Amino acid sequence: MPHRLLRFGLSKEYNEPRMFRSPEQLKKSYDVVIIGAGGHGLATAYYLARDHGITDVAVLERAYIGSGGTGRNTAIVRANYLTPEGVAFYDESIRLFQDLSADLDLNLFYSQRGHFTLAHSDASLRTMRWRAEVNKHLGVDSELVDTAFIKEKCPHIDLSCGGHAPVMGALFHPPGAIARHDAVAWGYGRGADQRGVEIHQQTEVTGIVVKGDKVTGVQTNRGTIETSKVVCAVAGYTPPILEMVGIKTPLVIQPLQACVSEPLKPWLDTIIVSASLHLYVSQSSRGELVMGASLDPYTIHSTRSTLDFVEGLSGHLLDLFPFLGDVKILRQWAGLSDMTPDFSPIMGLTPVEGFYLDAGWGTWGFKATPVCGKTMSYTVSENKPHPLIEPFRLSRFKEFELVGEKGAASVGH
Amino acid sequence: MKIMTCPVNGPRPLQEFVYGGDVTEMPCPDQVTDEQWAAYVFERDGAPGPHKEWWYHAPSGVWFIAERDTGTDEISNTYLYNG
Amino acid sequence: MSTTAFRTSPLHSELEQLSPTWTMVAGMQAASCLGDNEMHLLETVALCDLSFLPRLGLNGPGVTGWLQTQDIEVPAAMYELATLSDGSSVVRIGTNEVIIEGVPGAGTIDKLTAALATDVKDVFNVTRNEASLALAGPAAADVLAQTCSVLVRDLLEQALVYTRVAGVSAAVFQQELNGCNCVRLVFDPSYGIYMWRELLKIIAEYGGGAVGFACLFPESQ
Amino acid sequence: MADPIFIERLPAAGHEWIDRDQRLCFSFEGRRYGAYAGDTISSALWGNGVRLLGRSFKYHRPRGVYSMCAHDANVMLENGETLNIRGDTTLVEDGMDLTAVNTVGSLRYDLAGLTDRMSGFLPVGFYYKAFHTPNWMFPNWERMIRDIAGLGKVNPAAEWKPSPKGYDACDVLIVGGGPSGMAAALAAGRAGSRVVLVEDTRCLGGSLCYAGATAPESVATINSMRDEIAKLENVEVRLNTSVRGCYSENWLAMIGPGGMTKMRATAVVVATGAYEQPAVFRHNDLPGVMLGTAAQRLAHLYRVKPMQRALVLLGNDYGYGVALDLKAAGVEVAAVVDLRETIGKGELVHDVKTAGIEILAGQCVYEAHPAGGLRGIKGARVCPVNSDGTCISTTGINVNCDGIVMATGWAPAGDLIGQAGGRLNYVQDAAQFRPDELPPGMFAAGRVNGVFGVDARVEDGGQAGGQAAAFAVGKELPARRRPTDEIIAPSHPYPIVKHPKGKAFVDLDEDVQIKDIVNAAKEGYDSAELVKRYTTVGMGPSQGKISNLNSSRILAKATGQTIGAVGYTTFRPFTQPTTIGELAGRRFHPDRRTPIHSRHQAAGAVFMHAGAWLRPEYYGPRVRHQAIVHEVQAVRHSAGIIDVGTLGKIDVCGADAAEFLERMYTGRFSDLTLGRCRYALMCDESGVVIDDGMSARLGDDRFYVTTTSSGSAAIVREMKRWAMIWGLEVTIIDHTGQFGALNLAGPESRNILGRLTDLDISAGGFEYLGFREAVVAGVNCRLMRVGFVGELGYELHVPAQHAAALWDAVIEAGQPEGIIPFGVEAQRLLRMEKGHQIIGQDTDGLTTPLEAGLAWAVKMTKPFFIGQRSLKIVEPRPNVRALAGFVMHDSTVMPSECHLVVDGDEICGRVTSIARSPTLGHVIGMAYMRPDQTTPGTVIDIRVEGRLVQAEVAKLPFFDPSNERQKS
Repeated sequence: MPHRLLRFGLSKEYNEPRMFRSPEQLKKSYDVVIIGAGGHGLATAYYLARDHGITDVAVLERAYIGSGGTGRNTAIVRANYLTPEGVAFYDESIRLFQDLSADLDLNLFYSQRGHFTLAHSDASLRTMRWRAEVNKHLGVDSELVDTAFIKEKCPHIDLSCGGHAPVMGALFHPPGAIARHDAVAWGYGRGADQRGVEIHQQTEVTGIVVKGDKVTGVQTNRGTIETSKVVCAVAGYTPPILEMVGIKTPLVIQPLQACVSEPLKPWLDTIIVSASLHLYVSQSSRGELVMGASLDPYTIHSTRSTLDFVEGLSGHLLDLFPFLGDVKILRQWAGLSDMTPDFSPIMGLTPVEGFYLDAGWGTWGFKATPVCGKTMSYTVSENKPHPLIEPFRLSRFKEFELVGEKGAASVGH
Repeated sequence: MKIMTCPVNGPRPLQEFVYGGDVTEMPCPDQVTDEQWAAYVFERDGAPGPHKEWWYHAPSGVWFIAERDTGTDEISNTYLYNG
Repeated sequence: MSTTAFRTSPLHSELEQLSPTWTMVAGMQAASCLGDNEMHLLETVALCDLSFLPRLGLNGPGVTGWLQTQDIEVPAAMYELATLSDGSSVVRIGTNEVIIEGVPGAGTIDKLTAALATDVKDVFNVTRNEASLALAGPAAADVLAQTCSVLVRDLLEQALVYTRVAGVSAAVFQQELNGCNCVRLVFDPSYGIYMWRELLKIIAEYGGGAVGFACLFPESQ
Repeated sequence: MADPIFIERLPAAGHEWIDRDQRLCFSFEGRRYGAYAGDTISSALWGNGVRLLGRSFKYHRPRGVYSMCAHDANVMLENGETLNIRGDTTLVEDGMDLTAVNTVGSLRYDLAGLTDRMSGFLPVGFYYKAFHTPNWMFPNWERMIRDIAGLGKVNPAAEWKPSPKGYDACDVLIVGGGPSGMAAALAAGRAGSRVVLVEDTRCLGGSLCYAGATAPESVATINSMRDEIAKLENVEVRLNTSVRGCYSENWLAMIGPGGMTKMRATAVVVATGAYEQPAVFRHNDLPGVMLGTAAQRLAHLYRVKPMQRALVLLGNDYGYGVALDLKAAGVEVAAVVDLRETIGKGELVHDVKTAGIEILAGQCVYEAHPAGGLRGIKGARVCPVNSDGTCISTTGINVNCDGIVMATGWAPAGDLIGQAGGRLNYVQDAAQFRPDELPPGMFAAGRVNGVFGVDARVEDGGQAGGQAAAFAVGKELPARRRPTDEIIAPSHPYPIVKHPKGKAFVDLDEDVQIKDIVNAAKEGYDSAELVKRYTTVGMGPSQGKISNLNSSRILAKATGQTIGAVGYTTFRPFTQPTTIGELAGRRFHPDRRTPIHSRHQAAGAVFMHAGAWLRPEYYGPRVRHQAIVHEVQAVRHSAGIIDVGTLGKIDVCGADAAEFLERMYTGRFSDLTLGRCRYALMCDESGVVIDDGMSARLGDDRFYVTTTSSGSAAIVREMKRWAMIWGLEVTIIDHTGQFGALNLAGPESRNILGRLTDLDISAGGFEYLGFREAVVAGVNCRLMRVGFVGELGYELHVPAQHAAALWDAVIEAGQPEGIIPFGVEAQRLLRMEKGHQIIGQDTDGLTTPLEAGLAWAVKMTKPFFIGQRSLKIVEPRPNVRALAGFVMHDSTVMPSECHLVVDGDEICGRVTSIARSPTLGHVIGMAYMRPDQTTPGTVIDIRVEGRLVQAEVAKLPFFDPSNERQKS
């Protein structure tokens, strides 16, 4: 047993320090106000404090820490994207993830499993090779593998896919990992809190004060705060915030659903994704199968569940793993995805001075958490976009310079 | 399951329909700046609230307009497009 | 221009395996009988290929008017089925769109096709080579309920609905054939074999099976 | 083999669920046991004196019967085939061979039981606080943790069985066949509604089936109501059926004997009853400690004596009834411990007194005394307690017993209400949550609605049924008033007693203890959702049915809030774990076949999946490569025929047809003359290439256009929408599935076609890019002279039912020239030799026509086409990439499609198509590259498996640059 656990057995009292304070009230002003205490917001606060010495920061959260996309995604981390811009960005994220448990001194259960994106047609096989080649060119470990290799790493898979669109190969991405998503937010929260950042839960932003083209304050259900810098990191809840500052974007919100099975003894060691089956599945360290599918087909700002989703997902799961018919699903849920036309995020400065946007997280937000914190904190403190996120600027749309990641979406949306 | 009422085919489960996005007016291409055109092509009204949307009943091939609140998912009205 | 070649049902290859009695109907080899168990199957649920029934689609602003000149009254209401003197049926599936389905021996469709040969203003011929099936027998409703969210008891008399059956867009309506209540399915022929096989699987669980058309159209024999 | 162990049951009783005429035999953990038909696995084992039925998830503590209705996950079994079988509710089948899940070694000697001893070192969230340093050690730790965690083992050999799935609809769906549900069914049924009443057990009656002394009249009540219901034809009862989820607009997922039913109900009455909630004290999880209703179920339904000597811990009068039931079942009741200081005056209390059972008021069970290494209990310590759960003294008295029965309160089974968007509020005086706002068309009745007396439940159900029936027909709802309820079953506000040594379990699934919740709150996880996520309370297989309420109580106390303020975590489907097989149903996979499919099969085609379509990739028996070369050569030297029936085929008719195409496509069509066809390219509004095909003019007001196979549905859809928006007089007719199509290509194709038609197809009579309608082989046919594969060729389109006949005729006619069918692969190769792009392969999601070498097909001078305005924005800019052809003379290392074109560190583009040309004898391909690289002769680097190979940029097309062959 790790020595770190001894302290629990040996002391009568439970003396664990508090993870994050809950400040009585809001101060009159802050240097920086971050909207959203999810992974992105808290990571931004953490790096602002740690790397840029900006500690007079308030993180405002409408509900509780990690209540948005952070706690609703399927916790997959990967960098096998299609565009050089995307690959460089997510690769940095993985690098940060790999040391994050030590960095935050919290076990995030960052578990490198290896990530397979199955190809069921020669067309998707081509896209997989394209991704593999771009990845390798930029030093990211990805390879196009044949069915024998898949079978070796995932012995129980039915590559014939029940006779419907057999698997022809896959993009294999060894660094692909899963992590305990909530803990990522908790760890960043604690780290930020320890450095003086205030986290205010149950605090809803009701307005943003803009004078001229400058942000001057934020109105909340607990009073108004003065500030010259606001970071919007609320992913699926972004559009209403943007209305407060009058910024138009291509963002549309679509629910993304997921479900979890009862815990099983380990049998699936890799992460399996199939774009044409609209399916991704991995097995958590608790033993549950964590499963997701493609986006719901239309805009709705609600996290309701649908039966179609779990019916369709079950069918597709059986295409690949026909023996799971008796395995039971315990629970399904949904999160809100803020989709962009090119499946790349929208990050950085905006037409409103002092208003920084971290949005467009669609279905790829969790895996970007650390690098978003890094790059957004830089962008806020320097008031200029970090080189890694420059391509993701909001203005790329009016400039017709999209960053086409559609081909790398984990699931064909 | 969500039910949508097609003006022609009546109430049907949502799986029979294809979502066609918001109803937007295309600006006259020669009378807008590049930026205005880009805004038409890319920008969307992503906020929750009442929207006018295109929906298509796939089995019968009928396009129609639905007035739907994207926050509550309530459909207040559906009707055929008329100019 | 005139067609002399034979038509082939989208289900021909499936029927062939059931060693049917072939009967030529309106230029198509149709399976009239698939064995001597058919009447018994009709008492549970039976599946029958009716793709041989000739079908003609008309589209365009001039359709209703032109059909009147051909002494055919199209029902004003959408999806309402009317039966013509020769047993063919006509249905309006759009403001400007109509489908006519013949029965063995009926002449309406040939007559109209001939009339169309001379280009008619604002009337466009729509090829209707659909796969056309009948689910016959008491358990037909249960079989439909396993594949379609529109239930038989929701189906009105003399009206068709466009919906999804086993994931495929289809026109569904009720029809009494030879005193047997049938659920008719008409859909894109490229899905014919898929649909035929899936329905047969389900029907088998009810002790039903495939039948030839003669038990639904005895007079055509 | 030894005879199975079988212990006789209590004397037969009227309402028992076992059939004593049918003896079954099954084995558990290697031992054989007898059972009666109707026994569940748990009842049979318990009845045979087995107390150790399972092990817990985290500490592997011994567990036994707790709720006896799978509201806990104590009894989870596997048989090699099926895993995580719920012992409480699964019927014994003869010959079953069962073992408990999640044991190391055996259930009895579970090595993992050690974790319980070390639990002091493994507090809440311990795994977040260790194992991650040093980093490299974590994988080993994780492996260990994964092996310990997890319940059942999947059996990779298990076969998939299709499970039926059906749709249904009714006016009023009533969930729960207890007294309130039955009353609701009667009321709604009498009002004329089409009613479906679902009950998840084997018979109607709900809790009345085992109510015993708590409701002496119950059996009579059930029988009379059941007979009344049977008289109503419009009321359908479905037993052994449970509602697993409620989705928008009363769309409910029900699982029953016939698989899943998807029920649309106009109105729903939720009469799901209540989950009895356990008390929390040290060792409250050990075998022998169980809920009052569990003891009642054992005694009344299965006639199993729950224990020999019981201590009854209660917080409501209901518990007194339970005590009487135990006594009636021959159990010696050591004492009744009433958490309340002042005990009730009810009948039951009086009966207990007269029965001479000792009542200890204002007392609690401070701890249970384990027996036989935690495999049971031998007694308990009883101490005086305050209403807030603090012990006044912990000396107390010791009571010997082998069972502790808990009757301390309830939580409404409000899952469906929550899922449907309803709210529950905490009602102080009843000390439990109760439905407050219900979504339209949903009504609650009975215990879920906080109504407990039998008569009150019947009255409440009747009212709910009446309202539901009214709602179903859009009538105004009759008023509803709460029945007066002789409450015998309120909840105790805090049946929770701390113990310095811990092991007081809140959540048995997850082994979460009181201190875990308290400590989590201390650490800052101080909201219901955070506590759940950090401690995993309520995350186990029973999803908190008997743990969420106590967890909220403890959190409220720890944070000084009211329970109402703490609230509860979101309700989500499913109400009970639901198998993937049931959800998947039959797994429909619609696939499409062209009308010529059977001919391809006969010709030995190897099929590929192209979207939903099955298409011949190539024809056997030759191996893939040889077959493709063979087919290519046939087309180049003689003639070949390919089925192109998957193409989208659309008639565009009407006065404005030409204008419509002008707007939809980038090219010009107004000047397309009768009997001609032309390449048609389509962009989206951002100027990105999305589809292409041919467009032919059939008449002034009629065009025929083809689209890509994958694009057809979407193109038809968009055409219909734009036609409407533009208000043009045009009709879109989708003939895609209605038409078959084939392409006859090769130098001999004219001769072959000539034998089948009277049409003048001479070079002059039917020129390249000509279009004709004529009879071919006795079929009305649309002919296009196209050159996709770069040879003299004719695309023939005919009604689907005639396609096979046409195909046969062409093959027949082509025999002298040795015509053969060719597949998709050969066609790809042929078109590449001609430098023709395939949209989707040689373009991607951001490609403009300008980059793809398709500028020639774009008429920027037209007044308008979709995408034009956007192209005007990007047109002036230099392209960042361009598609060009290349050849490789040394092809020892041959690139594949999507290998990168690089220049040092720069990615210039990628190979989109490549193949060894049988015709030219060397490798040819197309690739995106920097525009400055596209001049023929330029040498480009392509990275292949880490090394760079050189290719020489070449002019397109590679083959027959003057197009003589296709124009011939």
